[in-house]
Amino acid sequence: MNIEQAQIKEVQKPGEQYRIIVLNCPAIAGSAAPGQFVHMLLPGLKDITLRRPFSIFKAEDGNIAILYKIVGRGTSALSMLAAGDEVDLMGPLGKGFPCDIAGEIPVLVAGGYGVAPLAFLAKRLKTQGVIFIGGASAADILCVKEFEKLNWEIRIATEDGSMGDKGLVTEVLKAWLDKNPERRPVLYACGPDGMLKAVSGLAVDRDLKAWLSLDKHMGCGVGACLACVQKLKFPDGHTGWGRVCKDGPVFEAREIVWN
Amino acid sequence: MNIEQAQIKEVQKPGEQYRIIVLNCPAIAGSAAPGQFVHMLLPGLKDITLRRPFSIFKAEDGNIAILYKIVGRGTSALSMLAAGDEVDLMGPLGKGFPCDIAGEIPVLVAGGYGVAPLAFLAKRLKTQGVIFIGGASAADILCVKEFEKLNWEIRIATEDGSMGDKGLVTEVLKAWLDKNPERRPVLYACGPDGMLKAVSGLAVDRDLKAWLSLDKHMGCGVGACLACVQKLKFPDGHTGWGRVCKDGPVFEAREIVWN
Amino acid sequence: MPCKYDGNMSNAGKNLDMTVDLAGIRMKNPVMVASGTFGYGPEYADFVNLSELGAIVVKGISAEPCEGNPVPRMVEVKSGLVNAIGLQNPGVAKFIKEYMPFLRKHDVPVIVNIWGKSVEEYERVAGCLNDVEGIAGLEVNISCPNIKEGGIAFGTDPKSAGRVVSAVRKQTRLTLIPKLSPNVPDIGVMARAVEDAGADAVSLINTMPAMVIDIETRKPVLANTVGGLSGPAVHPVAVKLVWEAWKAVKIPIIGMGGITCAEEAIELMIAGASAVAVGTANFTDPSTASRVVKGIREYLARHGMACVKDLTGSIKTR
Amino acid sequence: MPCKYDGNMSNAGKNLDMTVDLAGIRMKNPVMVASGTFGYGPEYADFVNLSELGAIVVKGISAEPCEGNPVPRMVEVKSGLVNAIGLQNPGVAKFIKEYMPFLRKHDVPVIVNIWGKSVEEYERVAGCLNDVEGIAGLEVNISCPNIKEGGIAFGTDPKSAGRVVSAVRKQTRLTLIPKLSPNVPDIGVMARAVEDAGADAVSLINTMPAMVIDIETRKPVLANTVGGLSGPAVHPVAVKLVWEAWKAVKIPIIGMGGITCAEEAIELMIAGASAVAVGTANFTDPSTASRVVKGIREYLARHGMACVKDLTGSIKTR
Ligand SMILES: Cc1cc2nc3c(=O)[nH]c(=O)nc-3n(C[C@H](O)[C@H](O)[C@H](O)COP(=O)(O)OP(=O)(O)OC[C@H]3O[C@@H](n4cnc5c(N)ncnc54)[C@H](O)[C@@H]3O)c2cc1C
Ligand SMILES: Cc1cc2nc3c(=O)[nH]c(=O)nc-3n(C[C@H](O)[C@H](O)[C@H](O)COP(=O)(O)OP(=O)(O)OC[C@H]3O[C@@H](n4cnc5c(N)ncnc54)[C@H](O)[C@@H]3O)c2cc1C
Ligand SMILES: Cc1cc2nc3c(=O)[nH]c(=O)nc-3n(C[C@H](O)[C@H](O)[C@H](O)COP(=O)(O)O)c2cc1C
Ligand SMILES: Cc1cc2nc3c(=O)[nH]c(=O)nc-3n(C[C@H](O)[C@H](O)[C@H](O)COP(=O)(O)O)c2cc1C
Ligand code: FES
Ligand code: FES
Repeated sequence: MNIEQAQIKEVQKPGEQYRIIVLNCPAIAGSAAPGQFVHMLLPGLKDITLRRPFSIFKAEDGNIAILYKIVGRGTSALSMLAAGDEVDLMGPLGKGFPCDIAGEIPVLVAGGYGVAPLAFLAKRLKTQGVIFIGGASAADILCVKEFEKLNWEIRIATEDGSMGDKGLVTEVLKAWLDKNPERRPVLYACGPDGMLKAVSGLAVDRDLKAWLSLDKHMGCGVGACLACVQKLKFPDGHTGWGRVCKDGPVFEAREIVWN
Repeated sequence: MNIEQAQIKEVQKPGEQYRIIVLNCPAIAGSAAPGQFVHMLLPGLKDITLRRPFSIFKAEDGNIAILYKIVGRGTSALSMLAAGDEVDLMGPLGKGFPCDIAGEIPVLVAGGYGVAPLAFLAKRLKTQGVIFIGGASAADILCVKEFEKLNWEIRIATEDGSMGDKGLVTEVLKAWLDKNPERRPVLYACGPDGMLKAVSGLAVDRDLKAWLSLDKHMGCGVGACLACVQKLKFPDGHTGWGRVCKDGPVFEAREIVWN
Repeated sequence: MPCKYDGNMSNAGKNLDMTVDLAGIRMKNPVMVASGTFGYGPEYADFVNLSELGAIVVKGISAEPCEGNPVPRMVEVKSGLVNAIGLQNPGVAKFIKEYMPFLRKHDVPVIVNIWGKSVEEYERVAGCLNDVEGIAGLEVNISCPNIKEGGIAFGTDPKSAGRVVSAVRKQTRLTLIPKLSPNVPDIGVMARAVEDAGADAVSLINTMPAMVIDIETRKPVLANTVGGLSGPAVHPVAVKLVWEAWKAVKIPIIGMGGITCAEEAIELMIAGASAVAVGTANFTDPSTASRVVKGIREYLARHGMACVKDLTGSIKTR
Repeated sequence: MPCKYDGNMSNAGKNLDMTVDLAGIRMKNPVMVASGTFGYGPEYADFVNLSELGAIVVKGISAEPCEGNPVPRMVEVKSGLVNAIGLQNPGVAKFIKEYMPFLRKHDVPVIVNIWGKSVEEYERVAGCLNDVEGIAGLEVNISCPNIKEGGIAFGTDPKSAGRVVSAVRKQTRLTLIPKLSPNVPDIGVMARAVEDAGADAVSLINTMPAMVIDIETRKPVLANTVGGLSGPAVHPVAVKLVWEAWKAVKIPIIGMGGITCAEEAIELMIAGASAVAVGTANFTDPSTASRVVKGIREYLARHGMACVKDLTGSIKTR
């Protein structure tokens, strides 16, 4: 785990509200695993106290990329930066997705920017699989090309029907699971809590493993402040808090106690 | 008095620590008088609460210029701005120098960036006069060309002797006053308190008028907060506070009660 | 809350009821300017249309003229400033003569902020203002951290606060608004004490005792050594105290502390304030109060609310 | 004070005496990390050389395990954050078993922050820590705004504070450091109360009671409704309170509140602190404490001072 001053090498705009930035940070890039995140401090914004967490979207050649949505103060400020500017990164943080699946087919489920860690995961997995990408509208469907390049099967769902199937991505997933009962996939999902909960339900019903990456507001990012906690059920049966930043952000569906 | 979003048209660097910026603000430029100031809010610096006052250095064609020294947070941030950027200006504020002198010769005394309002004054005065420019070192002697263009007599003093006479500008002024007892000048001065106090002493001793522009840390800039007060002696003899921003920044030597 | 609705959709909500009746003071809108940050009115008149303000609270006035503190009196800190003006003012007689004629010309309620070093001084200044035309209310400062006697000493002890308020109550028929200090363990106790003593409304918060040292000289930056912190830094403290006070009393609350935009004003109203006051932000941007009014309109329109009054205390606690 | 000496001239002052003896705790330098912002040590060990810290103050520990508050527990505000973690912790037994072996491996004094809901609970947790190897001191939190019982209730009343401290004093031979609330009219009274009750040093400030409301939902952002404000926003308040406490007591003071750079630490020391603690800034930049140490060195060198101790209370009041 490192702190690096990372220079922005490139900024892409995959949609009105979305940006991809490529950051030079060799130490972080060299040790990043899918599902891990970086904790970013924005320069110049003297009244911002907290870093912002972003999943690692790509890691290669000493660079990482992140894919983010502009939603508030920090991400707006980030969107003003250009190639050459620097940000301060801590990372790679957290426990990522388990990558060693033997024989099973990976099925990925993404909601909005949740596709970012899953695109990284797909690159690192040895097996090709199916990716379900969901969003409110066509503008929220990202990274289709990345998965095409990897020859993955791609299913898209939008709530307004502007791209792919109309409806929730988890409904499309459910239909697929029902149609392919013989395939025993491992599920990987990242997206809003509602989506994760639905994926979790589908997995538990069918006795499938599901690795879910949670999105919680963070303080320290390293397990010290206890801001990001999620209620979990431990193997011994009792419940308690887990730290999304340190014990996660990835948890198996059965570990999570939804509220 | 106006609030204007002023665009920076040009930035000059007359010295390592000094900058001149030209700002487009037609309403302010159109009504500015020598000795008045603008109160500047820097953009983007979300943790800066107070505006910063700067004397108007030039005002023509819808633009004003200010000449400033980088001394702290605000001026450092200002020095990062470039042509095209905008700042928020209130102005013109304060009571400037009286400009109607009949027959008398104007003698101007500047310390460091205190030359800024005096250069503006020289342009607006109908009579040519003498300018004494003082500073710690040659790097602090500014605007010599401006006064040359106006055909003013220029006397320079630096504390380290790197330019002009070695010593305090007020010593050079004193020598000049002593040598020219027949010339009954009106004094105008802007610079650090110590310099102003010395000018004041010379003026009172010789029964000359001296208009001094004070530099006090300000809050509102319009007379509301009472942060910028200076002890004054009023015509009726009793003393009390005057607001540098509203009742000044220019006061006659005899009005000021030095502490 | 970060700032968003800053009066950009300026046509929004033209038919909304923005009026507030603050214990008898009828205001066009709930946004006033706070004592000590707006002078006596004329100072900002070139920059602000005074008749568009909910009310003007003038700089603190005492029975006799007061010199205030030596300079420096103000220093900027992160997200705020610390001041120790020391309540400089021309005294009540000169205030009435010099500023009331100007203020009466504008269609805006005038609230006079008063203070004293003893109960008797509070009584005296209140008495002098009683028959002056054009005054809507008295804000009684029992919480100024910048003077040695009086001020905050009254504002941190419920009994003393009650005594000052009862005494002023006997002198005045004007809307009586004690201004409370944030610097107490339980604001509810203080608010109830002044309510019981006859207050019509209550103002909070005043500045928080603070200090800045110049590490190069090792001297306090302010001539008065200590001062009061105001500005964005104190806003979350103000929200909490307004909410506590709102739970404790029935009289209306004027909320202030760190307002720079509509969101922060709305937050204070949701917490329980019937009106709000903009202080330090006037120095940064004199149009703050009018931006806040526009932003509240937009918010009400967007939320389908007809009356600004409905915001007050509309907090949903779990 | 704005930030300037941020460890750029890193060779400055190598021969300076940076050590501090804080009521028996011998520290390499006066810069510790504050309770609740640094976990129990291991969390930041990848980013910070723990042995370079003046001391580590661990997250608050109670006699029994504690769940803490529901989420959200933290929200960013201008120049700071508001938290309501609610003192979640594994309880003293598990703390000793899980974290003390790790902490003992490092050459850094460990101060354990303790709290309870009753005097008896404070006694119990102190008692459990008495014979544990590797603990240098107890910081007794009587000022947490985030729990219903105990905490701040003890910290705003001098008598209750004295009772807690006397009780803990009887249980412990460790350096005893009550942690005070900023939320009182007179910090001097509180500091004297705990000094008289047997405290060896005093820590201040804890967070300030605060609240943030989401104006879109009109709900408090924090699940606990209210929380504690920390970070740059509170720094000028901390300086003032440290100075007041320094005038009131003889025992050493650990100053904290809003430190992000050496200047702010130096300011607290000049006001009277013998040591300082970095809290919220650890989240922004885990190297803050080490930057502060370097910056203090540079300052001492530039001012021709040989010992960091000489900074303490070196304020020149006019
Ligand atoms: C492990 C992890 C990985 C992530 N990866 C990505 C990614 O790859 N791409 C991406 O775009 N985003 C990602 N996020 C989310 C991202 O961190 C946030 O969108 C970002 O921090 C928002 O910052 P902001 O300053 O723009 O928004 P803010 O202004 O901080 O707030 C954004 C929204 O959150 C709300 N909010 C603020 N504080 C809280 C709180 N304490 N509790 C609840 N709500 C709050 C605000 O009201 C607002 O609606 C990730 C988050 C986590 C935890
Ligand atoms: C009427 C007027 C006209 C001016 N004209 C010019 C001009 O033409 N050109 C120019 O360069 N400057 C001018 N100044 C000065 C200018 O306003 C300051 O240099 C500027 O505000 C500094 O801002 P800063 O943020 O860079 O410095 P800051 O960081 O605010 O502080 C700079 C210095 O002032 C000290 N300081 C801060 N607050 C106080 C206080 N309350 N009391 C005492 N000292 C304090 C700081 O310690 C520091 O040393 C003028 C000032 C006035 C009042
Ligand atoms: C420079 C200054 C002067 C003030 N003078 C007074 C005063 O005379 N009487 C008073 O009751 N409050 C006074 N206050 C307090 C404000 O009215 C207000 O309560 C406080 O500043 C918090 O609001 P803010 O954060 O919006 O500034 C003053 C505040 C400032 C900054
Ligand atoms: C997330 C968080 C958790 C905290 N937990 C504790 C705690 O358990 N015990 C305690 O005494 N203080 C606790 N504090 C208070 C800090 O130790 C410190 O006193 C306060 O934050 C002021 O310092 P700062 O502004 O540098 O953060 C906590 C502060 C924060 C921000
Ligand atoms: S963000 Fe601090 S513990 Fe997870
Ligand atoms: S700066 Fe406010 S009165 Fe002069």
